[in-house]
Amino acid sequence: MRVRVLYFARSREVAGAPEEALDLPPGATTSSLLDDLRSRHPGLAGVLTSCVVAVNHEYVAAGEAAELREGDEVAIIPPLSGG
Amino acid sequence: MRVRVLYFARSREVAGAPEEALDLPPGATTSSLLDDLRSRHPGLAGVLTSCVVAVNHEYVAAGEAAELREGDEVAIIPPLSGG
Amino acid sequence: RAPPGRALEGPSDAYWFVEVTPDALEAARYSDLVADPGAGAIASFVGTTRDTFQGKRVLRLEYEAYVPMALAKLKELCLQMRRRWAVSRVAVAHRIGPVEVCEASVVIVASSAHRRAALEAVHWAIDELKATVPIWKKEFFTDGSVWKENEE
Amino acid sequence: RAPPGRALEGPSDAYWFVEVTPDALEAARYSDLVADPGAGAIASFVGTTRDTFQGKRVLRLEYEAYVPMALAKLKELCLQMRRRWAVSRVAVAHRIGPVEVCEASVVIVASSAHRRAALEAVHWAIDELKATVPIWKKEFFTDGSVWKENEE
Repeated sequence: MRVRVLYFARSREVAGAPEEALDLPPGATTSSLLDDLRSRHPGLAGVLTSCVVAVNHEYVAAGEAAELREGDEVAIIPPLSGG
Repeated sequence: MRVRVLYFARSREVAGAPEEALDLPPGATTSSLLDDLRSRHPGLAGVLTSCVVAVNHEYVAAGEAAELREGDEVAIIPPLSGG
Repeated sequence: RAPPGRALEGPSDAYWFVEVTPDALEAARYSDLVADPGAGAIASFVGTTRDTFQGKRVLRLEYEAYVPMALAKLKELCLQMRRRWAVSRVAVAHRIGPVEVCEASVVIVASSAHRRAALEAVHWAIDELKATVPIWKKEFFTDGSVWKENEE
Repeated sequence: RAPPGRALEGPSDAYWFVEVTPDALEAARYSDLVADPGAGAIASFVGTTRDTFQGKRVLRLEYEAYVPMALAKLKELCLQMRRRWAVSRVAVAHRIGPVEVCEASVVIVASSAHRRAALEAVHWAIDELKATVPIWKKEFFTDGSVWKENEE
């Protein structure tokens, strides 16, 4: 299945692109996706420790893994600094 | 000694004028002044029960009597409704 | 010395402004007065006149003030805001005379480096203004008029 | 459907408005949006960019947002304000892209019949926005740049 991964702020700068499309095996979760990202972009590993993930505009609670589905939009969310 | 008495809101309407000048005996206080006002304007007695007094822009605490001096500006202050 | 009904004091980087005026209050004017490159927050409160009171339609309303004492109390209010919270600049304006429905009767604005100070100071200031500043409101209904009283 | 970056919903007497925009934020515009003849109070918070951070001069700063999720979270924020307090109308706008010193990065405005609701809702909303809405600020100094992090 195919998902879109969006990067913002520091994670965007380190990934070198605002987004990418990834093909994932069936049963993939946000947790397995993060493992994939760490192998694809070794430089991201450090940044990811301070990021959370959102799937289709909803945060995934820290420490939880959400199952992914075809067409999901997964965002890498660094610490917020809006306001 | 002469003091100015200022009326506002309901007390102004009942007194029929925004202010008056009064000659008071030596030793007059805000308390004796209020007694004077009740005799001069019997209609004011009811309104005065809900008013406080300010002398030269400072409130006199309810139940206290402040000594008056020549030239003092005494204001009759009905319940506030600013804002 | 400022014109009657208006007072502005303090060094330009730390001032307070108070006003009691028959003119319409433009909130943006007071926000501009408290703007400060060192401040990251501007909190404001605008009191507007409502079209109904306890179900009765308000035809019009008028404010009356004991102007020199109101200015003195508003100044005190500003100084207390600055004493109690780390606010940078504060402005408080109250309108007198007739005020149309939806128009502002009072504007309170404060700037601060961090948001909590301005937000708390403004909330405190409107409560304090209603309790201490000699200003009165008369509401006119189809069947008469009444001088309002702020609750404690 | 509203244009991208902007959303307006609800009956005209009870609505919320959210916006994420590269344009300058005019606070008066959002106050006008929440004006309501039945409301007696309008509270607002404006976040402005400061010229210094920890003593260092900020040359410029830029905001970035995950726009569709930011709009969804801002809508949630508005609905929670209306659920928790007796507010009438609410508007929240956040700017993205470069923001000059003294310009507004965020505006939150609420109207209510009685003052406490609008004041408390706005205070809550800016705290909640900083904690939940996916927006980021980058500050540029003479010696480099940094992505800020809001405190918990």
